[in-house]
Amino acid sequence: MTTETLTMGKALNLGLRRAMDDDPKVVLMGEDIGRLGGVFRVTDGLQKDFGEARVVDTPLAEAGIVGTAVGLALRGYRPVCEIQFDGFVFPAVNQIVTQVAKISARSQGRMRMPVVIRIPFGGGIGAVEHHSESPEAYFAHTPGLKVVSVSNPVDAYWGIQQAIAAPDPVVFLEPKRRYWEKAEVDLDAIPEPLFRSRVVRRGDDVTVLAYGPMVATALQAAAAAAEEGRSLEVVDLRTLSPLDLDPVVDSVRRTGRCVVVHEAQVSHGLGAEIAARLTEQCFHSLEAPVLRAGGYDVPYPPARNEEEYLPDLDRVLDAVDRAMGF
Amino acid sequence: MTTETLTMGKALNLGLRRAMDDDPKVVLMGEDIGRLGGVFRVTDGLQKDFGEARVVDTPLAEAGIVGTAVGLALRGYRPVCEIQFDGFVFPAVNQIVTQVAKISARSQGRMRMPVVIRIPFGGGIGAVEHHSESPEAYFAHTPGLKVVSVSNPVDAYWGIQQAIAAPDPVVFLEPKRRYWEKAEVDLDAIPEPLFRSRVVRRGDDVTVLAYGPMVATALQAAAAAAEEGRSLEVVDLRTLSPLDLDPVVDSVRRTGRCVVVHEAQVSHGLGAEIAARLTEQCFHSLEAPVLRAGGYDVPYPPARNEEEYLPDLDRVLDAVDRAMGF
Amino acid sequence: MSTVPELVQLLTPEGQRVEDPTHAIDLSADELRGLYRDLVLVRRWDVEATALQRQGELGLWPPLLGQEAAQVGAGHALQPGDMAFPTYREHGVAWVRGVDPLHVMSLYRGVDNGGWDPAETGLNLYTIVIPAQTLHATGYAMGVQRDGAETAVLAFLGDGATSQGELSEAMIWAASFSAPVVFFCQNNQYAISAPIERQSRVPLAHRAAGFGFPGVRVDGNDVLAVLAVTRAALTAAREGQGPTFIEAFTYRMGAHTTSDDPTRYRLAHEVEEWRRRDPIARLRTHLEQEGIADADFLAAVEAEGEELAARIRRGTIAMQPRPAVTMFDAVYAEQPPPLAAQRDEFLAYQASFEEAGR
Amino acid sequence: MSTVPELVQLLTPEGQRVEDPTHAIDLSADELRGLYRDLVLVRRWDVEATALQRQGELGLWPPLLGQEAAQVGAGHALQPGDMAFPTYREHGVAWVRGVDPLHVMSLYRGVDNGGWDPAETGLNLYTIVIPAQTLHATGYAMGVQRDGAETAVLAFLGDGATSQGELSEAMIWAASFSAPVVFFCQNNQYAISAPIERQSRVPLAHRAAGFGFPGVRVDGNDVLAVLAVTRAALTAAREGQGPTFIEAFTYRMGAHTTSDDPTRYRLAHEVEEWRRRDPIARLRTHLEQEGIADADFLAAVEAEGEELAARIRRGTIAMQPRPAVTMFDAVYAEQPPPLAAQRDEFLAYQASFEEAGR
Ligand SMILES: Cc1ncc(C[n+]2csc(CCOP(=O)(O)OP(=O)(O)O)c2C)c(N)n1
Ligand SMILES: Cc1ncc(C[n+]2csc(CCOP(=O)(O)OP(=O)(O)O)c2C)c(N)n1
Ligand SMILES: [Mg+2]
Ligand SMILES: [Mg+2]
Repeated sequence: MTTETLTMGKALNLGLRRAMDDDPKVVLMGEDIGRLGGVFRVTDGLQKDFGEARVVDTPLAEAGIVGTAVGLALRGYRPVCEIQFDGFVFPAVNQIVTQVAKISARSQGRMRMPVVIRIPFGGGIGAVEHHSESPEAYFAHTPGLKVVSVSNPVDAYWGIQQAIAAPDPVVFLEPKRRYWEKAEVDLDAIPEPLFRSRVVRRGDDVTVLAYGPMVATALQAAAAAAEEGRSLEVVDLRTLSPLDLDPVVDSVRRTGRCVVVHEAQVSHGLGAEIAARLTEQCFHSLEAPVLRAGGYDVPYPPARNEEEYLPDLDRVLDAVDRAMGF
Repeated sequence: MTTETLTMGKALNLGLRRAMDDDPKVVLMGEDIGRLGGVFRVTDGLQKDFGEARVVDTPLAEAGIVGTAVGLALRGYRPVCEIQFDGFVFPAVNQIVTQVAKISARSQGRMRMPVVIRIPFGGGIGAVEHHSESPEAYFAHTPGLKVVSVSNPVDAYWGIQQAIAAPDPVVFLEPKRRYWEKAEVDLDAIPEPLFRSRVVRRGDDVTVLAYGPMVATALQAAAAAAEEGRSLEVVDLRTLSPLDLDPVVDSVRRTGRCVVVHEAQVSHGLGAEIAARLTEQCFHSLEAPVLRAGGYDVPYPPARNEEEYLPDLDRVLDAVDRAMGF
Repeated sequence: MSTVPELVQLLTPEGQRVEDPTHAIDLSADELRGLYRDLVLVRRWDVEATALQRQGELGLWPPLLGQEAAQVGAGHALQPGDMAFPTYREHGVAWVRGVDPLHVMSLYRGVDNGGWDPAETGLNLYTIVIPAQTLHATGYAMGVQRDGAETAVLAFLGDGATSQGELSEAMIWAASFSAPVVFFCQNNQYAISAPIERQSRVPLAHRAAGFGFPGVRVDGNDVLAVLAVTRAALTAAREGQGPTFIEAFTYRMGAHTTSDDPTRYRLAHEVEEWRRRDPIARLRTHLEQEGIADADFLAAVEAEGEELAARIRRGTIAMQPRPAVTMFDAVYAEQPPPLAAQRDEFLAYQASFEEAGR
Repeated sequence: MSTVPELVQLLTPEGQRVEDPTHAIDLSADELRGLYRDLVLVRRWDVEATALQRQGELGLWPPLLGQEAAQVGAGHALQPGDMAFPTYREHGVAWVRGVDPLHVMSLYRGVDNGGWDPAETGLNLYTIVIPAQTLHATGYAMGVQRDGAETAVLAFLGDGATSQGELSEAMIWAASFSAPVVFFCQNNQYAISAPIERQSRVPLAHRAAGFGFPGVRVDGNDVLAVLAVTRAALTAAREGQGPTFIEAFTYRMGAHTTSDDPTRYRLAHEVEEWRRRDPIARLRTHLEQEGIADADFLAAVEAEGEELAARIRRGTIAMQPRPAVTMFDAVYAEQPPPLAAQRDEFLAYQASFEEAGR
């Protein structure tokens, strides 16, 4: 067993390195990912070791990055695109939605799209406009894509490798404000499967679902609730499309109450689908409607207001209170 | 009272004409909308009467259409963009999501975006790939946009005028397979407000929500159900963002059961948000979970399979049965 | 800065051979007859497809009428290992690449979205979103570079497509990475109703110089010139000289698609003028004048066309929809459990009708 | 096809005036001193802002260091009724347009996304998504045409921005409609870490010819040349001659933003080389040599810079966040009931903390 204490950023870096070692067809593409090592340094040192043909500093255009990645995939490569910030994925949406997502179905499976689109996402770092978006619902609503988010260095290390190895396109969401958080990573472990959710804290009163940056927040809320004698079960969703709700259904059947937490604006966000499905599957067990704690239905506010926009420990506990009050 | 029997296409045409007569700042922009009158002839004759400066045949690029519309709006114009088909809106998504939707908030309301984006949407016409999409959820999830869909010539005639007169950006979804359906339109009536839903058939057993192309389907289902002694209340949602659920809540509190119908893939579609909200607001009245009849979570299939993909009368009744069986 | 040459032409509309030392081409009589045959057959297919659409057997058909030389010429410039990325109108290229016309018919019948295998035929599936395929072609060419292969890539696009930002991005990528890709633009003068002047006030071939690579303008109704120019560009790409942009100057003689009514936006006399530059007639005249084609040969080609048309008609009419459940099957390589469940529900739902005997 | 001129220069790095009959400019001593003053003041502001960011008073700062002449020159070419569309770095243009620097500071402090009024200042809000504003500028110019106004529009962009498809679309629209818009590209040699060679292997000014309008290349560190070239282009636009693309050849002397570490991707000696072409030093030399500026004047400008810096510092530090509830207020002109309800819930939620005395 080789364990290392890694930040999430470094875990991703090592995961990418290992994926590139394992498969010569893996090619990284993006703005500033080579020389500079990416604005978050996630690809630091990789161009130096793997060369410019495998770590490609691209021109500045997201449609170009994803569109040429499609072509590389058609030629047998496994491109890993970095979108520099969440708010800059939109120029690539046409390629993602009309091409990446549809090519397998279009070709009756003759052509596959093993493309990974890495997106540092979410707020909490005091950034300017377009640098704090949570665009996951757009992708989760798009058949043909898979969408995952990681919440900790262990999942980051394994998840990026699993996403690259997957035969389907994966939108890989990295919670940028957690890049610097550390954990022990066992580099030889047998990883958990990528497209599975996981109970990260046991509890009996309310099930709290979260993913990416909000998992830590949910765990903080659970710790605070415990002090007041309330027991929260926390689930890290991990996979946003496909959803893996089986463990959640089990949990909710037991607790009868559920709160979904995400940074994205709440309307038509992930919480909506989860609430709809859980209600269908747990109708007779639910003692309260599935409630949501999310961003408000407004454009992400200026940085100095983001604390009030983002769900935090208190917002989660407030939703938990409301669920208990039903 | 001047009434005319109009197809939905013609009603839109007259509505656009009247909006252009009323306000010289209204400018139409799009591919093939001038000389040709649009591929669905919705703008037929308008360039002839209003000239090339007000009915602009653009180069072939959707980002260009919407991006220059933003500039025209900043100069005081009221641009109405036509996206030729639903599947071709994606190149414009960057301008729509990062600019059109955010400029009012970005400028603290100093700048407004009275832009209308008309999109013929949905399936049922036997078209090739990318011509049968239902992209409404992407826009409904985007704060700053308003999203409406019309289901009949009367709403089409008034709705397009109201959307153009609105001070906010409106994504205006036209159910292309209903373009040829006719109704009497009273050209002097006082129209219903745009951002309101409407009960279009009274009933007691199950509330069925639909919008755009599916309203007719829901009404057919209600007629068929009536023959079997089952009474469906049908609501035409009309406004997808903001949602106007008050009339629906009243209805569901009475019926205790609800089915949402749309063509878009069901996961993370409009039905998810509606189900989540209704469950919150009607929790103690619901006798069954809010169920959804929608497209499957696959890319829109080839035309000769679309009948099986699209919700139809039987699919709606099936969902109604399931709701009753809870 | 490279200058854009005048229109390259090797065969006048009257069928006269023009000598052009920088675009030399030397074809055997067999090769010339082969080109002629392809031109005639793809036109015959196209006419049949238009008729089938009128009869309700196809959902839609985008005719290539008038663009046969551009497509057949470009198709013949490709080598077996090369890869071409078509739009939705490249039936002539599909033909030359050996794609079974019925695979193209099945797409426009609404049976599938492209039934051939790109890996086998060297022709990517048709791409309808304009011009997404130009980026794919460029990325594919970057893969070719990484493989160290002697392969070139040909990206098709229309004149209208030149306005889409994605094409500019493809050109920028191609230049920046010196990728072995050739952009082949059929300027057929219209994007549905929009005349070329709406997209550009200078010849499209000029566009390339601004991105740092050569642009060539060729008479798109001259199969010899198209072949020569495209072959040269593909060879340059294969040899590591990077991209070229080819503007094939041609004309869409028919409607944009069978849903279109071109009388609304263009005048009959313009069409008539272009009819005099017909790509097939000029090659026939040339072959006849040179004694390469005689009446027997011409008749044999006509007869082959009729056979082909009959086969296409039979095959098309016989085509049945695929079972609807297949819509679930190729969405992913690894089908997620929720989708598998949806598929099961779909099957159960369908079965319920059969049980009910409806 | 128009040819691209060599770099237009009216003032050498050594401060010598170059005569160029096609780009004549005749400025009064006052005007020259005014330009100098603006150059110094915007640099002083920029330095102060960088320092404030280091001290935690700003979230981020993108320095204009080295690009003062490009921005001040372009800004002065505008007439009062004209409209400019900046990126996120055009502090020099904002200054010349009379935008209060504190409005720019509030943006980078995270207080708002742009607090000035574009209608009043003739400067659109900063746009961060590259290069969305170039389409806005073009559409605005189409509005100007419809108004029959004598107004020109200036769209700013960087060298990296030239790779985005939206810029190409803006250029195509501008050409197609002959819109009165000038594209002003500050080629500062880098897009964060990407050197200009990644975006283009030919000078960016060449790009325009392929779209059918003139491209000009100007020494971006020469405020006189920038002013002359931009003024001429804006005049042409105003007179109905359509768009121009200007490449201002300059250098980003600082980091991309305060978050960036340029030592990772460029060499110190390159920066040193460009330091010798400093835009302010050369104008000062010229003014001194011509006897237009004396020590008193120079000292006065320095002093004014210190005052400005102090005012900016005080103002920035004093800036408070706006009440969070304002995030609900300007999303729509007509606030929808569900959002109003969300706003009410938000206020109630906030109030619950106050009640609880937390
Ligand atoms: C992104 C996108 N927008 C719009 C369309 C609709 N459309 C189909 S063909 C066409 C015109 C294309 O013109 P051109 O590129 O000249 O090709 P041609 O049809 O003449 O071969 C348009 C606008 C599309 N397919 N894709
Ligand atoms: C669409 C988009 N993608 C990525 C970014 C992130 N980004 C911000 S500045 C920048 C480099 C811009 O370079 P250039 O256009 O040369 O302007 P400069 O910063 O040098 O002034 C990048 C990649 C962005 N703002 N917008
Ligand atoms: Mg064309
Ligand atoms: Mg730059």
